Amino acid sequence: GQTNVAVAANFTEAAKEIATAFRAKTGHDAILSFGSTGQLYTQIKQHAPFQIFLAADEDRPKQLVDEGLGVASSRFTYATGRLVLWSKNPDLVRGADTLRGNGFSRLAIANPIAAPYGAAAVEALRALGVYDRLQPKIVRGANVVQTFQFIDTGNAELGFVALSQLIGNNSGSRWQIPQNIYTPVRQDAVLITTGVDNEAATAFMDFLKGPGARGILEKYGYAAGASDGGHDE
Amino acid sequence: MNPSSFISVAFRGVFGGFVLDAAFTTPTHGVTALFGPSGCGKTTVLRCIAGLQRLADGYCAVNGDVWHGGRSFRPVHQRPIGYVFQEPGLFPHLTVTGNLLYGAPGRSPLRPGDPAGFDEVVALLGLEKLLDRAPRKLSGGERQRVAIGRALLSRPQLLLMDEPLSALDPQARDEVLPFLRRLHDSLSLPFIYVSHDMREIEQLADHLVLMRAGRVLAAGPLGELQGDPALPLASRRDAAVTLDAVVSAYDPAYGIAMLAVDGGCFTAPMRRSVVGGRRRITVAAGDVSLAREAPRATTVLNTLPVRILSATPAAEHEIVAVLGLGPAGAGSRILARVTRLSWENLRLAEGNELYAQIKSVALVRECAK
Amino acid sequence: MNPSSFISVAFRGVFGGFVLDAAFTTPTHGVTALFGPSGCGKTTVLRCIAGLQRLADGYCAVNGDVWHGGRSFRPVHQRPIGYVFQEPGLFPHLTVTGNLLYGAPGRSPLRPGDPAGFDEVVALLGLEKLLDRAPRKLSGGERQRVAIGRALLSRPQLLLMDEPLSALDPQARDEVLPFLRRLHDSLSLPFIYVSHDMREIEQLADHLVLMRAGRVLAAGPLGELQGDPALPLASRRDAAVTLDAVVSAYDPAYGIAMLAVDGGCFTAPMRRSVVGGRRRITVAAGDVSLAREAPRATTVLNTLPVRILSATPAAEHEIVAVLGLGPAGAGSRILARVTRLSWENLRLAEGNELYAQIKSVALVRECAK
Amino acid sequence: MNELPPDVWIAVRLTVGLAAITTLILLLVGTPLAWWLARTEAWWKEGVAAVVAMPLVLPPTVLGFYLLVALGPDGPGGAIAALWGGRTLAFTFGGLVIGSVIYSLPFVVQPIRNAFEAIGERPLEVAATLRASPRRVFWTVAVPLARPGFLTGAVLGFAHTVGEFGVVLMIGGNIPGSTRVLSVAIYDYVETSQWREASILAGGMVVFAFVVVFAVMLAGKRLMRVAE
Amino acid sequence: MNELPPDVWIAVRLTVGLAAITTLILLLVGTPLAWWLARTEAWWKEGVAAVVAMPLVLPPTVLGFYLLVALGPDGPGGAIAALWGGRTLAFTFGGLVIGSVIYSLPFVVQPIRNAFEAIGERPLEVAATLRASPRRVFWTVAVPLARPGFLTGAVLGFAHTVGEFGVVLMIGGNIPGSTRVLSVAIYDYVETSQWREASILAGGMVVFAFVVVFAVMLAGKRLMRVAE
Ligand SMILES: Nc1ncnc2c1ncn2[C@@H]1O[C@H](COP(=O)(O)OP(=O)(O)OP(=O)(O)O)[C@@H](O)[C@H]1O
Ligand SMILES: Nc1ncnc2c1ncn2[C@@H]1O[C@H](COP(=O)(O)OP(=O)(O)OP(=O)(O)O)[C@@H](O)[C@H]1O
Ligand code: MOO
Ligand SMILES: [Mg+2]
Ligand SMILES: [Mg+2]
Repeated sequence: GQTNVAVAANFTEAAKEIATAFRAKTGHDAILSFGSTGQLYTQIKQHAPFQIFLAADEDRPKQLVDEGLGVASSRFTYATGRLVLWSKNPDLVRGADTLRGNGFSRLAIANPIAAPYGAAAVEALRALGVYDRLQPKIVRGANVVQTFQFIDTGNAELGFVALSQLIGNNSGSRWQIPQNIYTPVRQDAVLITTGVDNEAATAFMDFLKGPGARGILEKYGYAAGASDGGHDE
Repeated sequence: MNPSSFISVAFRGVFGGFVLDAAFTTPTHGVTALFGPSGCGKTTVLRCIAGLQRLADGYCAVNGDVWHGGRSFRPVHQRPIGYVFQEPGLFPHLTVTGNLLYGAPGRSPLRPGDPAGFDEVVALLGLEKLLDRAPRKLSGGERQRVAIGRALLSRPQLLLMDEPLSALDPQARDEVLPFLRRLHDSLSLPFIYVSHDMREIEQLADHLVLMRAGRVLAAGPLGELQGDPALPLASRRDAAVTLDAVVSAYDPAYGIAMLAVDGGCFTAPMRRSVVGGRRRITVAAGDVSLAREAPRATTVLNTLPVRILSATPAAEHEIVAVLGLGPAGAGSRILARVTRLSWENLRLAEGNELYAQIKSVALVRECAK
Repeated sequence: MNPSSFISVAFRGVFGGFVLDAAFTTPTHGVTALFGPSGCGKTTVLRCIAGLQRLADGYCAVNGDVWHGGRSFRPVHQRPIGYVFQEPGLFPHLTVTGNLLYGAPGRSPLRPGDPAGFDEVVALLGLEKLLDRAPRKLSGGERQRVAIGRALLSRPQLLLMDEPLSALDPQARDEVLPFLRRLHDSLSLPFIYVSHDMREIEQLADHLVLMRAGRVLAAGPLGELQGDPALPLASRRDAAVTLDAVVSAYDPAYGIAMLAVDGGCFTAPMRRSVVGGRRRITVAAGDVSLAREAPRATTVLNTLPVRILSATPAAEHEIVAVLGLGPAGAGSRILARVTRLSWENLRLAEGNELYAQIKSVALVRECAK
Repeated sequence: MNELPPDVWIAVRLTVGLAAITTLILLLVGTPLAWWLARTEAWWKEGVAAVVAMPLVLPPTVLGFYLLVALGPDGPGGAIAALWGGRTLAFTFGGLVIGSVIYSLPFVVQPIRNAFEAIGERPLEVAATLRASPRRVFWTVAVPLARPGFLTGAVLGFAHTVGEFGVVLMIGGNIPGSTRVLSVAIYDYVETSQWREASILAGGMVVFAFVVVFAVMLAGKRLMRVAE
Repeated sequence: MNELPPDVWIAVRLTVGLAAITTLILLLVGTPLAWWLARTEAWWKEGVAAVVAMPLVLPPTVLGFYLLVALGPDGPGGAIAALWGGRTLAFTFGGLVIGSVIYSLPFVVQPIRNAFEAIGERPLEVAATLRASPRRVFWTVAVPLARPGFLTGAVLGFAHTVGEFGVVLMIGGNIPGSTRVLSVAIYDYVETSQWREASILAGGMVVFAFVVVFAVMLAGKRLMRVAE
C-alpha cells in the first residue's frame, strides 16, 4: 500500500532517506509532501489527503489531537533538533563570547513566532543575557532554511541554525549550543484519523520509532526520540 | 403619397451647445442630398438615421418601417443600410479585399454582370492593383474609394454617404458620380448624400434638404429649391438650376442633342443619346447672359426667349433674376446673374421679355436618368 | 536665378509597388500647387519635404538651405514648416485652444493686429465658439479648420498643406482661400499646396507642379501650364487660364473695374479696387464663346478681339482653341471650348480673327495680389 | 540534468499543463470581463476593475488560505467536489487551476481592457453599419484589433502562473504527480539548500518560459501585420 | 483592531512607503524602457521584452535567493553598500525596493508599451511638424495619450508590491520598522495559525488597496476627459 506523509521542511532530506529504507523493508510507499509546519497543519485541518504529519514542533500535532483530527495515542517525538551558532567565517564563532562581543553586524535567527528553532535561539540568547543588546542586529528568516541562506550568502555574518542543516558541511566556524540553555526542539509525529485504517501509514509510524529510522536520524544531526526522555506535559 | 416610399425623420436633441431639431420627409425613389455649412448637423442627422446615435426624441421611418420611434429602436446592424463615413474608417487589420468583402453577403464575389458586383465595383473605383494592400499603405483618395466600395458591396437598401467624394480628384469624381447614379437607377437604391459641393449634388440628387444650424431650412425637389430666390442658394456665387429634359432630336455626326424642357429647347453636346430619353441639365446663373435681340454668328448654341419674373440684388453690384422660359415666361424657371451695370445699361426690369444666351458646353452633366 | 529663393526637391524611392521619382524647382515667392490624380504621390512628396519620410536618395533645399542631401538630414522638428495633414490629426487630449497653441511660439496669443495672430486666425476660421471643445466633439469641417489654424499659428516659414479645404463647404472655402493668399502676400510665406480642385488652385497658386504616377509631368507658372494644349489640363472639362491683370479704371457706382491684360481689357465686377492695383483673373474655357461679329445689347460685358492660334479636338465632339488676345493674337493666351457643330457652322479655323465673348461675372476670383 | 530525479519530469509536465490551461482559462474568463469593463458605462465599473486587482494585494499564503477554505468541504468547492464523490477541490489539479486563475486574472484583464478601449468607437460602428452582429463585430474587429493586449495578457498570465508558488503550495499540498509543480519542486530544493539542483531547474524554467514568451510575442507581431 | 499590536502600524507605514516608492521607481524605470520597446525597430527587442518578463517565472524564493546573493557582500549590492560603510543591501528598505522593482517590472512595462504603441505615428508626426522636440513630443503627446497604460501599470505594480512577500521575506529579514512590511506580518500570523488576526490585517490591506486603486482609476478617467 501507500501513505501520504506531510513532512516539515527541515526534515526533508532525512525523510527521503527514511522513506527509501521504509520501502525496502516493508514494500510500502511513503509519498512525501513538504511544507512549513504551520502550512501543513492548516492544510490538514482543511482535509488535505495526508495520513501522517511529521511536524517541526510539538504544538501542532497536539492541537490536531485536541481538535480530533489526530490520533492521540499515535503522537510521539520522532526527533529532537539541535541548535548551532554558525558562521561562514572560520574565525568568527568562538563560543558564547562571540555573542557577547561586537564582531558582527547581523545575527540571523529563525522567526521565533513561527519556527521552533527561532524560539530556541531566543531562549538561548536570553540565557546568555545578550538578547536585549543584540536585538537591533537580529534579522529573522521565515524558517531555519532562510536563516541558513542569510548566513550562507554572507548577508548575515552568523546565526542560529539546526545542526541537521550543517551535516556534510564543514565550512566556517560553529558552536553547538549547550542543551541546558534552551528547550530542546522536539519534532512530533502524529497519525491523522484518516490514516487509522491505512496499513502503510501505521507501518510507517512503527518504522519511524524503530532502529532503521534511528540511524538515519542521527546521521542527519537529530537525536532520535525525545533526547530528554518523552513529553514533559 | 404612399408612406411606404418615403424616408421620414425627426430628430431633436442637444449635444453640448449644439441643438439639433431636424425633421424632413423625402421620397426613397431618388437621391436626396443633405446640404449645409460646416457644423450644421449633417453628419449628426446621418448618424441618427443609421442608428449610430440614439436620441430620446427621435423618429425615423423608411418605406413604412419604423426604425426608431417611441420606445422602439432597431439596432444599427439590423438596419439594411450602407454607410460611408466622413473619414474612411477602414479596418486596419484587413487587406483591401478583406475590407471590401466584410459586409458582402456570403462574403464572396457576387454573380458577374451584377451592377454592384465585386469586379464591377473594383474596376469602377480603380482598386484592382490595391486588393492585397494594407489600408495604411493607401493614399487618402484610395482609402476613401475602398470605403465607398465596401458600403456598396454590403448590398444596402439605403445608402448613407457623408461627403464620400471629398478626397477624390475631379476625374475620379466624374467617374464615380455617374456610377452611383446608375446604381441608384438600376437597383432603385435610395441614397442620402451629404455634400458641400453643389456640383456633385446637381449631378446626383433629385431632392434636397437644406440645413442650417441644426435645423432644416427647406426640403423638396432639387430644381425648385435652387430656383427659389427666397432661399440662400439663389444668391450664391455658384447658383444654378437643374432641369429635367427630354431628348427631342440627336445629331450623331456632331454629337449634339436637342433637349426639350417646359418652355424651351436647349442644344447640348452629348456622346450618345436616344430620342425620347430623359436627361438632366443644369443651368448655372453665371452662364446665362441676357440680350435684347437674338444674336447671330456666335458659338453660343442656346439663345432662348425668356421673361424676367423677378429680380433680387445679390452681392453688392449684382442682380439675380428669375427667368421664365418661353416668350411669356410660363415655362421652367432658370436663374441669371448679371452685373448692376449691365442691368441698368440694358434698362432691364421685371416683366421684360428678352433673350437668354447660354453656352451649350456648360449645360449637361453626364448622368443617365 | 538666386538659389536662395527657390525650393528644389528630388526624391527617388520605391514604396511597395509604387515608384516615386519626382524632382522640381519652384520659387519661394508665390504659392506652388501640387496637382495630380489620387495616388500619384502628392502626399508622399509633401512628407519627404517635411522630413516625415526619409528616402536614401533624396534632395531638398529651401532658400539655399539644404534640408536633405547626401548624408545630411535635418529632423522634422528643426524644419521651420507648417504642415496640414490630409486628415486633421488633432491631439485628442487637448482642447481646440490647446491644439491651436501647441506649436505657437511662446504658446500665448500673439500681438494683436498680426495677420496670423491668434484672434485673427480664430475669427477667420470661425472657431470662436469651439475654443474649449474637445476634438471628438467637432464636425469634420471644424476639425479641419482647427488643423489649418494650428499650422498657421506655429509661425512656419514654409507651409505645406495637403488638401486642407476638402472638408469645407464653399462658403468657408471662399473665406479661407483669400485669407491664405493674404497671409502669403503679407508675410511672404511660401506655400506648397496639394489640391485636386483646380478652382482652389486658380485662386491661390502662382506655380503649378503637375504630377502623375510618381513623376512630375510639368512644373512652371500656373497660367503657362494651363494654356499649354500639350498638357492634359487644357482638355479637361474645367480647363481655364489664369491671367495677371492691372486695374486700369474703376467705377465705384456699379462696382465695375477695367482690367488690362496683355492684348486686351476685361470688365469685371469688383467690390473695391485701386487703379493700378494688380488682380488675378481666371477665364474658363467653357465661359468663352466665339462670334464672327461683335454683338450688341447683351449682359455680356466682355467682347474682345482674338485670333485662333491653334485648335485641338477634345472629347468627342468638342474643340479646344488657344486664342491670342488682340486682333493679331499677339497678347495673352486664353482657351475656348466649343462644340464641333459651332466650329463648323461658323467655319472657324486656325488663324481666324474674331470676337470672344466672356461673361464678366465668371471672371474674377476675389484674391488680392 | 541526469542528476535530477525522474519525478522532476512529472513536475515539468504538470507545470506546462497548469500554465497552459490556466492561461487558456484566463483568456476565456478575462476577455468578456475586459470587454464589459471597456464598453459599459456603469459608474461602478472601476469598482469591479479594482476588485479584480485585489487578489494581487493579498499575500499568496493568505489568498491560498481563503481559497483552501472556499475549495474545502465547507465551501462551494466541497459542494462541487461532492458531485463526483470528492470532499474538497483543494489538493487537486483542478483546484490549482482555479487558484492560479484568480491570482493572475488582473494581469490578463487590464491589458486586454486597455487594448479594447484603444480601438475606439469607429471600427465598431463601421462594422455595425456593415450589418455585423455584435458577436461578429467582437470576433472579427474587436479581438483582432486588441491583439497586443491579448499577447501581453497571455504572456503575463503564463509567466506568473509558472512562477507563482505561494498559492499553489497552500492549496495544492505539494503532492507529487498531481499538485507538485516545478515552482514547488524548486522550493523543496531551496528548503534543503540544494542550490545546484534548484538553479538547474530554475534555469530550465527561465529558458523554457523565455522561448515560449519570445515565440508568442514574435508570432503575435507577425500576425498583426496584414498581408502586404 | 485594538487587538493588533502597535507595531502593526509601523508595518502599515512601511508597506505604504514601499509600495509608493516602488511604484514611482517602476514608472520611472519602466517608462523609458516601454518607450524604447514601442519605438525601436531592433529585431531583438522582443527578446528584451521577454527578458523583462522573466523574473515573473522564477518562484519568489528562488528569485529572492539570487537577489540575496546579488545584494550581498560578494555581489554588486555589497559594493554599493560599502560606499556608506555597509556590508549588504539585504535587510534594508532600499534592498526591498530593488527586489520589488525587479519583480514587478513586467506589469508596468508591458501595459505602458502597449499604450505607446496604440498611439500610432500620426500624433507624433503632427507634433514634430509643429517643431516640438522629441523630448517635448514625448511629454506633451506620448505620455498623455498613453495614460491608460500608465494607470494599469501603476495599479498592477502597486498591488503586486503590497501583496508580494516571497521576495520581501527573503531579502528583508523581517526587521520591524525597516523591512517588516504588512505582508510579512501577516505571514507570521499565518504560520502560527492566527487566522483571525491575519484576516483582520488582510481585510485592512484589501480595503486600503481598493480605495487607492479605485481612486487612481477614477482620477485617471477624469483626467483623460478633456475639459468640455
Ligand atoms: N507601403 C506602400 N506599398 C505600396 N504602395 C504604397 C505604399 N505606400 C504608398 N503607396 C502608394 O503610393 C502612392 C502614392 O501615395 P500618396 O499618398 O502620395 O498619393 P496622393 O497623391 O497623396 O493621393 P491622394 O490624392 O489620393 O491622397 C499610392 O498609390 C499608394 O497606394
Ligand atoms: N458633444 C458635443 N458637444 C458640443 N457640440 C457638439 C458635440 N458634438 C457635436 N457638436 C456640434 O454639432 C454640430 C454638428 O456636427 P456635425 O458633425 O453633424 O456637422 P456637419 O454638418 O456634419 O459638419 P461638417 O460638414 O463640418 O462635417 C457641430 O457644430 C459640432 O461642433
Ligand atoms: O520545518 Mo519548518 O516547519 O518551518 O522549517
Ligand atoms: Mg460632417
Ligand atoms: Mg494624399
